[in-house]
Amino acid sequence: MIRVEDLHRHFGGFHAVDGASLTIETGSITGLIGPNGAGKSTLFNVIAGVLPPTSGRVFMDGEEITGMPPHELFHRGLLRTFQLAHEFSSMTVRENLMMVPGQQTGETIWKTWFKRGQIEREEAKLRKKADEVLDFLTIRHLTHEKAGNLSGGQKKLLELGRTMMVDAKVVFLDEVGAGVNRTLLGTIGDAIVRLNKERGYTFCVIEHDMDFIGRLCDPVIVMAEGKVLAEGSADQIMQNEEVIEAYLGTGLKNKDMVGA
Amino acid sequence: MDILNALVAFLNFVFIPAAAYGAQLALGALGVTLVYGILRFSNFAHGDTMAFGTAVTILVTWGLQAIGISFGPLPTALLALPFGIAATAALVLLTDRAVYRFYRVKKAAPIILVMASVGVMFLMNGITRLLIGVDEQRFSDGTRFVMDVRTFKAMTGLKEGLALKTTQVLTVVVAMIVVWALFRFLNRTKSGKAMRAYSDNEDLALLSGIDPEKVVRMTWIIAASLATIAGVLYGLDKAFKPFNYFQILLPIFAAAIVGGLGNPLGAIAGGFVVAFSEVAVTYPWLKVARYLFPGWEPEGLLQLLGTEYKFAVSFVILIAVLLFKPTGLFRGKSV
Amino acid sequence: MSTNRQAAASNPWRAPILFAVLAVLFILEGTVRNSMFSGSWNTALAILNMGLISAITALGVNMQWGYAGLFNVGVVGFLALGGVAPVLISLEPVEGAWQAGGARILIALAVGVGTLALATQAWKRLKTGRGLAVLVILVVGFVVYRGLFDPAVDAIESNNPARHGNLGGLGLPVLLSWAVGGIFAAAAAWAVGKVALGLRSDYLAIATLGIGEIIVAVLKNEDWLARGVKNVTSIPRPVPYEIDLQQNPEFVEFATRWGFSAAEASGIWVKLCYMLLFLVVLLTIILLAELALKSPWGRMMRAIRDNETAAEAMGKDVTARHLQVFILGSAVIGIAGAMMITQDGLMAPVSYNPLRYTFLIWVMVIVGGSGNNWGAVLGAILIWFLWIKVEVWGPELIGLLTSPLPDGGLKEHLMDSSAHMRFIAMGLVLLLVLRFAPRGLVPEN
Amino acid sequence: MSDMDQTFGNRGNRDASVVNPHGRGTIDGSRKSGAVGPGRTGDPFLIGDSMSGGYGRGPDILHDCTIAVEQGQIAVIVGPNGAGKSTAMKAIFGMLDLRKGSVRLNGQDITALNPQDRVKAGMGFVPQVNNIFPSMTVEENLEMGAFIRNDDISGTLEQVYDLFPAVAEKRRQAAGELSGGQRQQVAVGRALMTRPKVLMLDEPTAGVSPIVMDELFDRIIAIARGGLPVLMVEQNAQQAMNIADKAYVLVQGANAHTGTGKELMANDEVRRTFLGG
Amino acid sequence: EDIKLGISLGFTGPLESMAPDMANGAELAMKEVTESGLLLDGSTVTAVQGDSTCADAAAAVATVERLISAEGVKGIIGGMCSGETIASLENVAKPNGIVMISPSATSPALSDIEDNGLFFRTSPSDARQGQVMADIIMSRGIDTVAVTYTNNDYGKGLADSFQAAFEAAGGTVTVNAAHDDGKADYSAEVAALASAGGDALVVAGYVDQGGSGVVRASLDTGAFDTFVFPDGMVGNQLVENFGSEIDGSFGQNPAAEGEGRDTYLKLAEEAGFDGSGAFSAEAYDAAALIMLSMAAAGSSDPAEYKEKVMDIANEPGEEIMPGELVKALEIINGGGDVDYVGATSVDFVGGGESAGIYREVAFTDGKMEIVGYR
Ligand SMILES: Nc1ncnc2c1ncn2[C@@H]1O[C@H](COP(=O)(O)OP(=O)(O)OP(=O)(O)O)[C@@H](O)[C@H]1O
Ligand SMILES: Nc1ncnc2c1ncn2[C@@H]1O[C@H](COP(=O)(O)OP(=O)(O)OP(=O)(O)O)[C@@H](O)[C@H]1O
Ligand SMILES: [Mg+2]
Ligand SMILES: [Mg+2]
Repeated sequence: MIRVEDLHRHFGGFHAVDGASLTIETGSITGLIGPNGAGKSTLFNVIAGVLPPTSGRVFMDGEEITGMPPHELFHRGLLRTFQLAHEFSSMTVRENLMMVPGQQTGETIWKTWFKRGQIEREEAKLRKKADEVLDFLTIRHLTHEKAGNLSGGQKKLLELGRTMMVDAKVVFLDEVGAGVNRTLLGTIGDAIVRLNKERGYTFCVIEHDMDFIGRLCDPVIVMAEGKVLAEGSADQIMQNEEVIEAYLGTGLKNKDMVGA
Repeated sequence: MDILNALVAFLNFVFIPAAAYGAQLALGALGVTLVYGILRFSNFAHGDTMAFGTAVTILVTWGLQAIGISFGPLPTALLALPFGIAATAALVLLTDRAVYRFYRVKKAAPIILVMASVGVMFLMNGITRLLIGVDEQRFSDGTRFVMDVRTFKAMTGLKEGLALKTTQVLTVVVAMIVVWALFRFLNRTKSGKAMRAYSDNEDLALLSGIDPEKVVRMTWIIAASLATIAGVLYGLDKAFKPFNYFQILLPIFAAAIVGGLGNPLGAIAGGFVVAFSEVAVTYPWLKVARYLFPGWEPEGLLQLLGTEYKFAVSFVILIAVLLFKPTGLFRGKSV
Repeated sequence: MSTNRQAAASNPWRAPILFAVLAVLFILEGTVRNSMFSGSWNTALAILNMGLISAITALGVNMQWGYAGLFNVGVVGFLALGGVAPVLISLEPVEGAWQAGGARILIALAVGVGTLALATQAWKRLKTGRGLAVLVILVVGFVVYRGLFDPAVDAIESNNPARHGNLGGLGLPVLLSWAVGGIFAAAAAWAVGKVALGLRSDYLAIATLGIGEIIVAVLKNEDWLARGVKNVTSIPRPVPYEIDLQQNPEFVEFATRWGFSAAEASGIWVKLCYMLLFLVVLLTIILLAELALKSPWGRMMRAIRDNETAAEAMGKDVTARHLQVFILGSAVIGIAGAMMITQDGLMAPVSYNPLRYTFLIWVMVIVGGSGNNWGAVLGAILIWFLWIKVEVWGPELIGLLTSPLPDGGLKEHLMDSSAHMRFIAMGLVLLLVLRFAPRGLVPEN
Repeated sequence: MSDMDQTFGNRGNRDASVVNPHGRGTIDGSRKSGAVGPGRTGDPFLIGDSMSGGYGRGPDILHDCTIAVEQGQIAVIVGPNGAGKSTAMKAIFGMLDLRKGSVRLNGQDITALNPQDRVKAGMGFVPQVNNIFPSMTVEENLEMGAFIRNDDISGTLEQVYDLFPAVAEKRRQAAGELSGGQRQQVAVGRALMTRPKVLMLDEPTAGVSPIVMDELFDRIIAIARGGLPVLMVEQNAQQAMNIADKAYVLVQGANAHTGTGKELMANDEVRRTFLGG
Repeated sequence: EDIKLGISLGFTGPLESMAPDMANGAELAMKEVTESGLLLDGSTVTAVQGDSTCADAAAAVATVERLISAEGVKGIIGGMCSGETIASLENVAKPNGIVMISPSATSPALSDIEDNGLFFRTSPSDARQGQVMADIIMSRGIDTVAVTYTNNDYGKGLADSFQAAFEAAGGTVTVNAAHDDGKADYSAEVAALASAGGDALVVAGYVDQGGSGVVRASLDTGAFDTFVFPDGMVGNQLVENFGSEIDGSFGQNPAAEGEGRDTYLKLAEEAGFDGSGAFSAEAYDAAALIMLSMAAAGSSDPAEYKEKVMDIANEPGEEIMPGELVKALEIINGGGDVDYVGATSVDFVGGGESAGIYREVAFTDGKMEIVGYR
C-alpha cells in the first residue's frame, strides 16, 4: 500500500503538486488522470524519488519512503516506467531484461575475477527467466535486437517486461498509452491485468485514454491543479460533473463540419 | 585617513587588478560558452584562437605604427583589432569548413568534436608560432595610466597609492560594451533568437526555416571576435606570449563551468568569481590590518594560503560554490 | 552517403593488423637507419617502454570514460600523485627529519582530516545553525592545523635543505611503490568523487581539473614531502644499472657474442627488463578489466552509461558505481605514474603539465577507440611513438615543403620554427585519425 | 539510435562535462536545395508519391508508399508502432533521402528541396518528439514559428493564445518547464504561427487530456475547412477516423489500406487490427 | 671526421622562447671551430638539435636517446631544465658514456650527482649567486627585500640560497614567495609581495616568463620601483620591456671581467641573433669547452676527452675569450695549455661546474650599465 500525505512540490513560486493526499491499495490497479499540468507526473516523480518533495510524506506499507533514491525504492519493490521509454538502447532486448535483478554476484567487481563458476550459473538462470518474460510479452523474436531499434510500442512492452524480472510489489506506469497503437495498447492492458491477477502486482497508471482507464482501473483518482479532485470507480468518475468540466469535455463541437 | 589607506591598498592590489583580469576571463569564457551552447562542444582551441587573433592584431599594429598612425591616448591596437577579428574569423570559418563541418553533417557524437578541437588547438598553436614566434611581444602604446601612483599620492596625500591603467579601464569598458551588445543580440534580434533556437533544438530550428549553417557561421564569427577582443585586451594589459594563451584556457574553462556551461550570463559571473577568488583569497591582510588596527604588529602576513595555491584555492571556492548552488551560478545547458 | 562508416569495425582482424603495423614501426625504428628512423634498438625500446606506461594510463582513462562516461580532466594530477609513491616508499629515510617534525606533521594532517570529517558530520547532523557551526569548526580546525603544521614543516625543510629538506622514504623495494601509487591516486579519486559525482555532470570536469592543479601545486610547494621543485633524484631501480652491467665481464662477453658493444647491450638489457615488468602490469590490468567487463558488472556499467535515469530506476546505485569506476581508473593511472617515476629515476613536479599528461592521454584514448581496452593500448603506443618521432619528422617535412621556396627570410623563418611542427604534426595526425576512424582505430564492438 | 550514432560512437550520458548533448539534431542542415521541377496535372495539393527510403545507409523503411492531401481536407495516417508513419512524414518534409519517388506540392515537384526551403515553400510540421525549444519562453517558441515571416505577427499570436488558453497563461515561462500536454499545445501553436499552406502534424494529441484533444480536433477541422489542408498521424484512431476525409493505414512502410475515415472504420478487420476497436 | 654534437634544449614548452638563442650560441662556437679546420686534423663539427621540451622528462630522454644512438653524437650541450637534464643524464648519457655540458641547469642536485665524470655545467651553482647578490644588495645600503622566484629548481634554489646569505649578513627578507611561469595573471603574487613590503624586490625568475609579468604588475601598481635581477632576468629584453621604468634597479649575471661578454655580444650580433638572451653565452661556452677538450685529448671519444674538460676550463694556460677558439686550437695543437674563460668566465670547481664570476649591472636612463665585477 502506498500512502501519500499532504504532498507539496513547488517549482519556484509555482505549486505543481499542492497538498495531494491519496492511497493506492495493495492489489489494485489505480488510475491517475487529470488535465495537462495537473501535477500527475510530478507526483509520480516525487513518489519514485526522482524529485524531492517540498513538504509532505510518502509511505509504503507503513514505512516512510519520502525522498528515498530510486535505486533503494527498487529494492523495496517499487518500480516505475517512464512516460518516454527509457530503454538501454545500445544493449540487446535480452540484456535489457537481464540487467534488472539486483544482488547479482557478477555485479561485484572482484567476484567477477574469482567466482566465474557461480556467475555462469546465475547467468543461465537469468537468461531463462528473461526468455520466459519475452514469451509472455510476445516479443521473443526480438531477443537479440538492440533495444534502440524497437518501435515505440515495443519499447513500452520492454519497459513492462523489466518490471517482471523481479518480484515487484508496486509498479507505476506513466502514460503507457501515449503514442502506442490502440491494438497494441490492448495487449499491454491484458499484460497488466495478468500481472495483477497472477503475480499480485499493484499498479498505478497515468493515462489519458479513457477507454483504457475504464477497462482496467479501479479506483480512479482525478487530479487537478495539484490537488485530488475526485476519486471513485471509473464509471462514477465519468459521470462526475467537475471531472467532465475540467478534464473529459463533451466531445467535438465542429462535428458538423466533418465531410461525408 | 587610515581607513582610507586600507581601502586604497585593497583597491589597488585586489579590486582593480582582479576586475580587469575578471573581465578578460569573462570575455574568454563567453566565447567558450557560446561555442558550447550552440555548437555543442568544449572548444579546447579557444585559447589558441585568442593567441592567433592577438598575433594578427599585433602584426597590424606594428604596421600601423610603422606608417605613423596612432590612436591618441588609446592603444593603436584598438585600430588594428578589426583586422585581427577579420583574420581570426576567416581562420575559424576555414577550420569549421575543413574540420568541424564534416562531423556536424555526419551527426558525430560531440566528443569527437572536442577531440577534433584538441587537434585544431595543436595546429593553431603551431601556426601562431610560425606567424609571430614564441617570444613575448609588447604592443601597447598610448597613455599608460589614467591615474598613477605618484599622482594619486600627490593628489590625496595618502600613504598608499592607487594606479589605474588605461588598459584596465579599457578592458572593463570594452567587456561591458561587448557583453551588453551580445545580450541585446541574443535576446532581441531575430538572428540572435535563431541562434538560441538552434542551440535548443537543431531539428526544430530547421523546421522553422532557420538556416543552420548560417547560425553556425555566425557563432564562429562571434566566437572569433570575442576571442580576439579578449586576447588583445589581455595582451595589452599584460603581454603577449603564445604559451600563456594556452595556459589561460584553464581559468577560462573554470569560469565557464562555474557559471554554468552554455550560459552567457554565467560565463561573465564565472570570470569574476575565478579572478577574485584567485586574488582575494591569497591576499595577505597584513598591510590593511596595520592601517585598520594601528599598533598591532602581527607575526605573519595574515595570509590564508600562499599564492602558490592561488589556483588551487580558486578551484576549491568554485567547487564550494557549486556544492551550495547545485545548478551553477546560473543554470547551464548541461543539467 | 557516408564514406566513413567503419565497415571494418566488426572485423576481428582489425586489432591484430594494427598491432602488427605498430610492431613493424618499432622494428623499423630498431633496425633501419635513415632520416625517418634511428636504427637503434635503444631508441626503439625507450619509446616502447614509455608507450607501455602511457598505455596503462590510457587504460585508466578508458575505464572512466569508456566504461562509465566520466570525463577526467585531471589525469596529470593522478599521475603525479602516483609518482610520489616511489619517493616515499623506496628512498632511504632522511636522517634527522623524523625527529625534526615527522610526528608533528602526521598529527597536523590528522587534525586537518579530522576537521573536515567533523565539519561534514556537523553539516549532516545538525538541524539548526549548521552553517555557523561548520564555519566555526573549519576556522578553529584550520588555525590549529596551521599552528601544528607550519613549524613542523619549517623544521623538516631546514634539515639539510640543499640535499634533503624532506622526510625521505621508507627504504622499501621500489616495486612495492607501484601498488602504493595506485592507492594514493585512489584515495584522491575517492575524495573528488565523493564531492563531485552524483552532482551535475560538468562538476566532474571542474573538480578533476581542480584536483589536477591542486595535486601538482602541492607537489611543487610542499618540500617536506618530496622536495618540491628541488626534485628528487636517484630513485632506486628494480632493474640492474647499465654501469654495473658494463663492468660485469660475463655480460660484456655475452654482449660481444651477440655483436653489441657493452654500452649498447647494457642499455637494451635494462630496457628489456623494464619492458617485461611493464608488460606484466599491463596484461594483468587488461585481464582483470576484461573479466569484469564481460560479466554482469560490465553489463551494468554499460546500462548506466546508456541511460542513467533508467539504471537508477532499475535499482542500480549509479553514484556508487561511478565512484567505484572512477576510483579504479584513477588507481590505474596512479600505478602508471609510479611506474613512470621509477623508470625516470627522478621526481620533478614541474614536469607535470596538462598538455602532455592530460590532453595527450586523451588523444591516445580517443584515437585508439574509447571503450575498448586494446584500442586504448594501441592508441597510447602509437601516439607516443608519433609524439617522439614528429620531433624528427616535423623538420623533415618542413624542409620538404619549403624546398621549392627561394632561400631567404621566409624560408629561414620557417626552418627556424620547425620545432613547432611537433604541434602541427600532432594536430594533423589527430584530425586525420578522427576523420577516417572516428570511433577510434579499434572501436568498441 | 540512428545509423550515425552507431558510426560515431555515441558515448555515455556524462559527456555533458565537455559536450552539450541537448538539442542535437538528426537532420543534415547543410544540404543544399536542388531545383524545383514541374508538378503533374491532377495532383492533389500535397503528395508524397511512391516513396521508398530509409535512414542513412540503413535498409528501406518506406516501400513505395503514397500519401496525399487535398486542399481543404484532413488526411490521417494510422498504423502499428514502427510502421513508418513518422518516417513517411519526414520523407515528405525532406528530412531523409528518398531513394525512389517524389514529393509534389501545389503543382511543383519539390523532391530536391531541403527542409528549410520546404518551410519557405509553405509547409508546416510538428514532429512527434522534441517539438519545442525548451529553454526559450513560450512566446519565443511561437515567435520562432514565425521566423520566416516578415509581417506583423501579433494577430496570429493572439489567435494561438485564444486557442490554447492554458499556454497563454505561461507565455513568459520556459517551454521546457511545461507538462507533457502543455508542450504539445505549444508545438502545435508554433506550427500555426508559420501561416503555412499545408500543416503536417505527427501525433499532435499524444499525451493531451481528452478535453484538449477535442479542442485540438475542433481547431484542426476548422483550419482544414478554412482551406489549409492538414496531414496528420494519429494513434487516437477512432476519433481521428471520425474527422478524416482521407485515411491511410501503413504497415511496414507500405500502404495497406486507403479510404475515407468512415470506410475504414466500417471495415471490421482494419478496425480490429489497427484501430484497436 | 664529421663530429656531431647534440643540442638538447626545450624548443617547445615553457622555456621555448629561450632555446633558440641558446642553440645559436652553441652553433656559433661550432661554426667557428669548423671553419678554422684546426680541430683533430680538420674535422668538422655539426650540430644536431633535439627538443627536450624542458618539462617532459620522458620526451627529453627519448630525444637524447635518439641523439646518441641514432645520430651518434659525441657530446651534448644540454639539457635545459634541471629535472630533464638529470633524467637524460642518468638514463642515457651515463650508460652510453657521453659527455653532457648544460648551459642552464642550475639545480644543486646536479653538483654531487653520480656522473662518472661526464657532466659539467657552464652556469654557476645557485648557492654562489645567492651570496653575490646578497653582497651587492647590502653594499647598496638596502637591508629589507621581498623575494619572488620562479617555481622551479632554479628559482627556488637561488631564492633560498640568497635568503640564507642575506639574513646571515643581517638583512631581512620580508617574504620569499614563488610565482609560476606562464600563468595568466600575477596580481595575487604582487599583492602579497606588496603587503609584505621591502625596499626592493628580488626577482629570481626568467625575463621572458613570469619574471617580467611580476615586474610589470609591480610597476603598474606601484608596489615596488627598485628591483634586483639575477641571471635569468638580466638581458636586453629587460631593457626593451621596461625601458626607464626600472631605473635604479640592479642585478648581476655571470661574466668575465674584461671584454668576454661584450665580445660575445658583438659576435652574436654579427651572426644575427641576440647574445644577451638568458644562458645564450653559457651555451656558447659549453660547446667551446667540448670541442677544445676534444682537441686536447686528440680524440672525439667522450671517454677520453671528458678527462680534459677541467684542464681546459681552468688555469694554468693562456686565457681564451669568445671568438678566440682558433687561437685556442692553435695553442692546443701546439701542445700548449689554455684556460678557457669564454663569455661567462668559465672556471670549474668541484663537481665540474662554473665557479662563477659575476658582473654587477645597474639600470639608468633606460640602459643597462656594467658597474663592477664580483
Ligand atoms: N521543472 C519545472 N519548472 C517549473 N514548472 C514545472 C516544472 N516541471 C513541471 N512544472 C509545472 O508543473 C505543472 C505540473 O506538471 P506535470 O508534468 O506534473 O503535469 P502532468 O499532470 O503530468 O501533465 P500531463 O498530463 O500534461 O503530462 C505544470 O504546469 C508544469 O508547467
Ligand atoms: N533515426 C532513425 N534511424 C534508423 N531507423 C529509424 C530511425 N527512426 C525510426 N527508425 C526505424 O524506422 C521504422 C519506422 O519508424 P517510425 O518512427 O516511422 O514509426 P512510426 O510508424 O512513426 O511508429 P510510432 O507509432 O511508434 O511512432 C522503425 O522500425 C524504426 O525502428
Ligand atoms: Mg505528465
Ligand atoms: Mg511516429
